[in-house]
Amino acid sequence: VRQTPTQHLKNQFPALHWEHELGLAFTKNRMNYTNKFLVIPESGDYFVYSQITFRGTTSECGNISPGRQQNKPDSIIVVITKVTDSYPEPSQLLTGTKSVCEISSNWFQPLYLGAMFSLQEGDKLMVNVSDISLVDYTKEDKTFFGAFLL
Amino acid sequence: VRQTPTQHLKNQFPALHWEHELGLAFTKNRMNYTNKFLVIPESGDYFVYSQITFRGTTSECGNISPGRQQNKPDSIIVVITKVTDSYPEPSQLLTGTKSVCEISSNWFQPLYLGAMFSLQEGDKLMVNVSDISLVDYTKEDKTFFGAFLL
Amino acid sequence: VRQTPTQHLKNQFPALHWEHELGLAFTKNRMNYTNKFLVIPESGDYFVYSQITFRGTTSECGNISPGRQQNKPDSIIVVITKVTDSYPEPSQLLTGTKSVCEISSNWFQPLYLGAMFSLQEGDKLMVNVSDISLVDYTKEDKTFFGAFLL
Amino acid sequence: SQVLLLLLPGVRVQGSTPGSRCDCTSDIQRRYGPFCCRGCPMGHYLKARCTEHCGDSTCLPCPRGTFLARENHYNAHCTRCQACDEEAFQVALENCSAVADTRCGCAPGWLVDCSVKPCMANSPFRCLQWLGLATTQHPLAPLSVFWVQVLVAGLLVPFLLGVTFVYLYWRCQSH
Repeated sequence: VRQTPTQHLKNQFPALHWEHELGLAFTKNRMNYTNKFLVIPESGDYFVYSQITFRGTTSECGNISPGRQQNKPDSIIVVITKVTDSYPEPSQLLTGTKSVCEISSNWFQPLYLGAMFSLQEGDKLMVNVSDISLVDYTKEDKTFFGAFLL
Repeated sequence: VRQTPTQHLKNQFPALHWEHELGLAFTKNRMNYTNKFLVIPESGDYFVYSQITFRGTTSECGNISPGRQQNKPDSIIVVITKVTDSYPEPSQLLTGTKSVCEISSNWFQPLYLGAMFSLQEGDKLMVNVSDISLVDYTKEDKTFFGAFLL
Repeated sequence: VRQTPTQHLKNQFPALHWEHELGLAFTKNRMNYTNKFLVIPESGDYFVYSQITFRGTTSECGNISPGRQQNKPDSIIVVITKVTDSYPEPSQLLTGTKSVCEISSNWFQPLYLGAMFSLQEGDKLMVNVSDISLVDYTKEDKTFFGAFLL
Repeated sequence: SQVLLLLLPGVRVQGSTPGSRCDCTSDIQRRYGPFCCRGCPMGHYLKARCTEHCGDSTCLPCPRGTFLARENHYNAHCTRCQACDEEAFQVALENCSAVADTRCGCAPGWLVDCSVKPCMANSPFRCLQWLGLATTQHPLAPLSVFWVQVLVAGLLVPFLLGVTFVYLYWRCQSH
């Protein structure tokens, strides 16, 4: 997963780049990956899934000093988004959102998403995250994205 | 997802109502939704999944005062339950259970479940949660429930 | 799930034993379970998934005393590992890893994993966890492991 | 001709109430295809449906480690027994049988400590050992242990101070 934040779509989190050929990654049966998008080769019902492992150092919220006020938490968000020719705006298919207020010196946690959708040929799927710098992209078994025709 | 708690089954958490036609929601191939239940149209192996996003304000457990005793956490629980004609009691197929002891002013987090089951025609599936008031039902991409024949 | 830790593979977490016949557990279509491994009966694309519910009493990291330093968190890790005849070392297919620094007297939480892989006949899948004593094995709907051919 | 009636293990000949009608509408029987079948007893699972009208289904005992607690059912598999959480020092107060799940609890002299608040029917729990003083009396809830400590400190410290002053005063007088 190589991240190059591109904020081209309206009020959108940055999208992730994905490795689609090396290691465990593969595309087959005309499923195509191009420039952060999985491109749906034929209309049908697909199971779409992704896991993003986030990691960070402690947040201000987790700073426990005597007489402290309760802080607002940080958050980690992953969204699987569909872009389609039939409509000018992307639509959010799946969202994982979690508050983060850790008292430890550092933290790490995954968010997993998966569900079935009716998709059209040419629809494009991407994964957006609230903060790319928090994504653990070091290993392919921790952070992944996929879809298959049912 | 519109929630109307109904506690009719023995020592059971309240079941959720679901939207099954609008937006991303759909039923097809004779899969039927009625009164909180997905009804299995034909016997076979199904992949059943659900995500519930919970959210709440801080809990007593997260209240950190000097010399405090360690508190017991609250908890969030989601259960996918099967009701069948062949047996008079529902059975729990999948359970996601997490302790909650947040020090921040508010918190939110998802619980995801998914697995394959052999189901019979007429079996009914529902989703129960420990506390409906904690369920974030505001957006369909955060809280969802589905099943498909393999 | 009956756990007997065996650390025979290089720098590997202990593998879990699974019940594969009783209750909700089953194997069919020549999918075989033997000695902690699901054995792939025919080459193809499989959806592999697992949930492990972890639980523990509070950790040193969650011990909040005035003027405390920020502690390093504990962690819970689940790995779905593939062992294949074609290569002498196991490969990690999916990893769920989360830091744990709870201030409550005890904690419990699930880690869920699921994705599609191209597997060969005879490949073997197992589930490894960072600490078997933290696994909640008491109920089959909380901790489970499965795979099916697409 | 001879009829050999073998009582096969698992095939229980169920006595039916004399004169009971077999119309497939009561809870006792269920229509399966052309026939009306009687359900399985507790502790058994449905192996095969009946092959004659108003006949008995073939029911086999639940395998060890599983159970079914209800009568007259048509379930094809038994429910797995839960295991008690040994890491939480739970013990099986009642082992699983073919007709009832394991009942987990705490051994005599151990205290059930619910792991969550609010505590619900099947909330996780741990077993805590009653310590020393509390063994025979009502277990001291964590909060009252705190107040006992305050009480002891509040009485003992002034008493010791008093003794010290008296001693010092007496020493001074005697010189």
